[in-house]
Amino acid sequence: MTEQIVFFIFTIMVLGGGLGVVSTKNLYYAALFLSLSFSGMAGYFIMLNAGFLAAVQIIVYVGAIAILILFAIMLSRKVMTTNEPQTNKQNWLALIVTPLLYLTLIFLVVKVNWPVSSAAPALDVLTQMGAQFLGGYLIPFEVMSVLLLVALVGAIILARDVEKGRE
Amino acid sequence: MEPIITWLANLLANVSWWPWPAPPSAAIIIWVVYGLFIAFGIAPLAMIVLTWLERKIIARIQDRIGPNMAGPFGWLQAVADAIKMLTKEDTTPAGADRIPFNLGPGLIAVSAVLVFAVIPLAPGIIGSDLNIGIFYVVAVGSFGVLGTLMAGWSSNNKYALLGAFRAVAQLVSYEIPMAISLITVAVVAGSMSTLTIIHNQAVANGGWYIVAMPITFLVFFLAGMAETNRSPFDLLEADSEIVAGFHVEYSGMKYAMVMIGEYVHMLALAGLSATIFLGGWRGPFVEQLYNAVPILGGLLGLVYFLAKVLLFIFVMMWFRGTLPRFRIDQLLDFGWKFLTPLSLFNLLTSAFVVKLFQPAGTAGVALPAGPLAGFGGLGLTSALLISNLLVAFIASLAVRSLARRSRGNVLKAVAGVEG
Amino acid sequence: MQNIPLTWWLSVATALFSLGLYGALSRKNAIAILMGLELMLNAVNINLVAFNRYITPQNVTGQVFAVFVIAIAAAEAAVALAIIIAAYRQRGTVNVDDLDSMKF
Amino acid sequence: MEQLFALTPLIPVFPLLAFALIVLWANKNNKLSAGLAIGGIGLSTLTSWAVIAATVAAGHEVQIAGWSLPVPWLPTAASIFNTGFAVDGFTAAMLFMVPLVCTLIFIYAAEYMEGDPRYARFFAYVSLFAAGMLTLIVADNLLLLFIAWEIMGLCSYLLIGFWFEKDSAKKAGLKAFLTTRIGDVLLFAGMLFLYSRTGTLTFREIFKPEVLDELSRMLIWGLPASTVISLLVFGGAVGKSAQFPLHVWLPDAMEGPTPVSALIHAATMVSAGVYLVARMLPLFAIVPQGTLSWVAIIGSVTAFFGATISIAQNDIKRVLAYSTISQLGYMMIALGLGGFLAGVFHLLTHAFFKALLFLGSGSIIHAVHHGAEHADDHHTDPQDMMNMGGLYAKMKRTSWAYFAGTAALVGIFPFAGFWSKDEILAEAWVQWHEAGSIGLPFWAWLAGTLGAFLTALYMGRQIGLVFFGKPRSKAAEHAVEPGNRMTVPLLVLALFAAFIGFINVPFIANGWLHHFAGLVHEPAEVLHLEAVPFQISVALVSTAVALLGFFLGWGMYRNLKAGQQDPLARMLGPVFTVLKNKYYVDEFYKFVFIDTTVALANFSAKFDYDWVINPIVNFVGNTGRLLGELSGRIDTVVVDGMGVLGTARLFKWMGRELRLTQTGQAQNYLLVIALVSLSLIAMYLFGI
Repeated sequence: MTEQIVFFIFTIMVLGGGLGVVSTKNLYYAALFLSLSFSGMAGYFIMLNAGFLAAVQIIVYVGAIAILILFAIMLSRKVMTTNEPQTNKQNWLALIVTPLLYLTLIFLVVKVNWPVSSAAPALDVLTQMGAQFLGGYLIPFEVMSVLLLVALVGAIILARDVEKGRE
Repeated sequence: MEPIITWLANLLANVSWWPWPAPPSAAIIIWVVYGLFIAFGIAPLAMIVLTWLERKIIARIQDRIGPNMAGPFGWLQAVADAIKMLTKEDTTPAGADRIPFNLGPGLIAVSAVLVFAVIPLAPGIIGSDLNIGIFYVVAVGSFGVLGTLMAGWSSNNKYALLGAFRAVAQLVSYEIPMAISLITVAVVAGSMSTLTIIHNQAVANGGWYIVAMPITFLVFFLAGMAETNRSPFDLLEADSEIVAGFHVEYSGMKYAMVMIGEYVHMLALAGLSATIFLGGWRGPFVEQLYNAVPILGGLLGLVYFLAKVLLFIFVMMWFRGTLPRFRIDQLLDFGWKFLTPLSLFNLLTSAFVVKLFQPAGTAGVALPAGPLAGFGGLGLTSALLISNLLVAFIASLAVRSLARRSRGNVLKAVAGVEG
Repeated sequence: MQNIPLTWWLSVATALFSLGLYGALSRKNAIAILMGLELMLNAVNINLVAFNRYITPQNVTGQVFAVFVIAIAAAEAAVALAIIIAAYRQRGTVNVDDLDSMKF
Repeated sequence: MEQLFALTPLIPVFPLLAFALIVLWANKNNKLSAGLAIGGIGLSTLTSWAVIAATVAAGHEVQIAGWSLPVPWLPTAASIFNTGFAVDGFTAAMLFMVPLVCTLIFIYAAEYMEGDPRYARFFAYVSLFAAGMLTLIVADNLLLLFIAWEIMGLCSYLLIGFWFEKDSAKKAGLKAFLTTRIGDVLLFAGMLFLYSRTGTLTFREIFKPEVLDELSRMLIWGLPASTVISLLVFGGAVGKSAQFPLHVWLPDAMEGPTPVSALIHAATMVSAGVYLVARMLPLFAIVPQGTLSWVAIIGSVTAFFGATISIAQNDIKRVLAYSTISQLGYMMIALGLGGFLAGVFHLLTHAFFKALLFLGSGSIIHAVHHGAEHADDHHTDPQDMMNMGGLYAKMKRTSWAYFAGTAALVGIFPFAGFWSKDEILAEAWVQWHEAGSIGLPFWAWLAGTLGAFLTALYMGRQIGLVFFGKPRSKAAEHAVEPGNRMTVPLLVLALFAAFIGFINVPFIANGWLHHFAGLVHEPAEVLHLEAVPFQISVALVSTAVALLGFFLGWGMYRNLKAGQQDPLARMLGPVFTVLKNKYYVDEFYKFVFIDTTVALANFSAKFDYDWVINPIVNFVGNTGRLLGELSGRIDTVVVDGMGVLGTARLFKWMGRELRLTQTGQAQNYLLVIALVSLSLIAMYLFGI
């Protein structure tokens, strides 16, 4: 019972946040809703025995991505604060397609007989993850680090002020 | 904590005048509510005490007396200030976004208070022993950034916005060396749980980490100061440049919340530093006393802990009293070009040393003992100290050559102007 | 944990995914589209972790994958925002409708 | 004491650290660089002693089975590849020799290299080299050994070509690198075979009886796997240890500074090949009459043939270089006959006395060079023995040290070489008598004894030419003894050259080294490792031969006058010319390999350009052009008019219509993707 209540609270955060992101006209609010949604997701992860992931979620999504998005919104605030409609011409089509997709997927979710296991959750999540990162998934892990480095360098080069770079 | 809850549950079950027996969960709820009460009650109290302390200390540093009229040593001055703040008119600027404007200060204060969940105050007293303890600290710190940003943007004031910009640049930059130095600690301790970290700082296990890892401590403490916006890193509220930064539009209780956030953050940083680097509640006789008479041992531990916390708080105030403020480019240079590489390099050498001294164990896979594992905790401590000093030496050489080069450039430029 | 069936998590993830998709499809502003994409990635993460918890609770492969997804999302966000800032600086707009010089 | 073993991984670290510090930081300060290098290797020496002490204290089991520290290093799909360190009796014996000799040479070099513009760099290179050698010794697997092996190859290249302003030095470095490369490739191939067959490269695991047994039964190219692999490994050793036919690089390597010659080309690096063979001996021996015979044959040939060349050389260092080749041949003889300890023992003693001789020759060259400068004479070659003479009176310390080294090399009782060389000859002798017929052991014994005679002859010749008689040039007249930093290491080494043999004298402690290091391969159960009893007849024969040879050489050359013809040349005539030109092996290689390759390349070029390929190409091209012109006509009329242009018009029309779907808006595309996936899922769900 308690768990269900907690689940619903987080669901309201996640889905309400998500709804806010796609429906509000003010992008600044959208970003705040986004971080609300991310925080709810961290709660989900705690419920799902993934405490480490919850912390990562907060650090990366709330602490970095949402902040970056807010920052970008602030930097381009001249074009952000408009009263024009924020949706494009295919809005009506999207409004038809996405609910349909949702319904199909829900149908799928309900129809499939998931092989749920009743085993107790792992206790040593952290050590297992560490062993997997430096064991079986070593190469993806290293590739990921290279990817992040490349993204870092690329982002700096892209966002650098070209005029200043020339002097 | 278990014994306390059991005791509470027994007490509740045996209340004679209450017709229905209380369920066991009631004890937990009472305990949690009590904890919340303490956590959020201490925050304003801490702010009152610390403002008074700060004014006195800064005054002494500046050869003044400081508040001395209201009450003995002027300590009622802080209470008076608090009352004034509570009774002031709470204004909201006309163009402000109301909801984020009101949420921001709360988020700042809450993010600071949340840190205390993983700081053990005394043996046996901890909010929650998370196995990702110090990682959690970094995570909740993110909410503070968000709060600052909300406050700065929604004030609809250019100074506040500038403050928010600076906040993002500074807080996000300094999160990195701080996280890396915490990772260094986690590597050395082999765990992120604060309890394990304190356990590993027993003398038999190698002693306080500040001895083993002075560089890590320095990086952590400096980055932490920047995270708390303390002088000399108080750029986002620099009153002489951007009035008061992101909280220029706040008044009354909301201003008090921002202030509470700042001071509790300071307290949290001091508490964390004490926990991670000075062994937390560790001190002579604590454990012996705790094993004999738990309550006395706990109290003694609390005293040691508070003493260490006050030491760090004093150091922070001392910094504020003596150092001028950074310029924003210097600040970012310092973070990205000095602290971050230093902490990375330090992480590398520390990990290497730990690998040498690591005893055999299992972490998902079986780990063999390091070749020098026979030397034990003290060997690890001394080797880490040596490697830290080595890193410091190399860093000082690098800084020296860089400084010479830039001084040379300046001299050249000056000569060019004169010539 | 058995109080909450797996399908609930999956339904929430699906709903979040659809919301994100709608955002990515219908918004004009590049940053808003990016936010929609982030929502979709997060929906995937919920799925991964929920499957991990319910179907193979004894190992943590799902969480490992979630970490990879998060890392890639971070890289993607950084590059995307850099592109948006650059586009804003050069064109003065972040509307994707106006950024169509690749057309024809 | 057990804990001291944990220091093993640190042994190679100190010189490596010294290398890094010199290269990165101290390269502007000569004194500091030399100090760092000497300090690094000195620390290694002390650490090695601690490890040796632990090995001695640990007793028989550890000396045989060894202490090891596996480090899981490379997780592969199926297993984890372990690298790591190991110490057993054999390793400990090597650990006594290598760092000590290195330290002495470093101290010597600190004075010898003075005034060189690349002084610091020299010490960086030799430190890296020492790190490589020490890693090689303490490695517990072939891969780590191979890495160290290659580091040494690189250092050897850098150090031989150290004075790269000289064209000959540059070429010698390149030659050494390329020649040893042939061996390295063979060794690498052997390693790959071994790993693919056994899944491990750790020595202890390869030498388990069951693994060896399996290796001897598996076939590669119709031969037992162990034979193929050990032949390939032996190929590596032939390259590194300068055995015939890959010996050609070693004499040329004398272009490097003399401490390098002593360090690399006498004491340590060339013995790496012997070390490798000794280490891998069970694999060689598992199939009887297999690779071991080849080791013995190559060893015998090299031992005899190196000694013959040596008697006709005039360059003081070249004499020693060919002597080294010949002595390495002796070690290979011992190993090839299964005499593990005899080879190892000779390896140890040889390192000491050959390092001594090289350093002594360096001291002489240094002195003569000084003398030449003093006499303002820049044409005399300070390395040519014909320009020396009568140096005994001027350089007492060097002379006595040199005499000790010579006595050890020639094998005079009771110097080190006597014991070690005799054990090898005794091994061959005993095997010959056991076999009862004239076979490989007899020929090995004969080659060894003749080689011993020749060794004595060329050393007598050298001593006579260098130290006795009257000075044959101004330079030699003005030669002076160098300073303490050069002479003290010489004296220390002389002490070892004289007495190191006693660690394995049969009469003392029953051959102590034999019990300490000789039983390392016992667990593999394929070698017969018992000591050979002392053979008085062998000892008498070889001593007689040695004394005869020595006094013959000494007597002939003692009073040689400047400009006089070489007495041996008079006696031997054309044979001497052949020997002086090293059997024309270099010329043979140049003729067979280099000239052939060049000729083939020229031929191919001619073939390509002038004779066959180009004419064909041109013909085809011209034909094609004609055909093309023809079809061009057809094209413009038929294909273009109807086919191409028609199709083009069709596609142009289609493109004009279809390009409207390409809006340039990613969101449109995304919508299409969503629609398509929606319909796909729906099709799946409703089973359409």
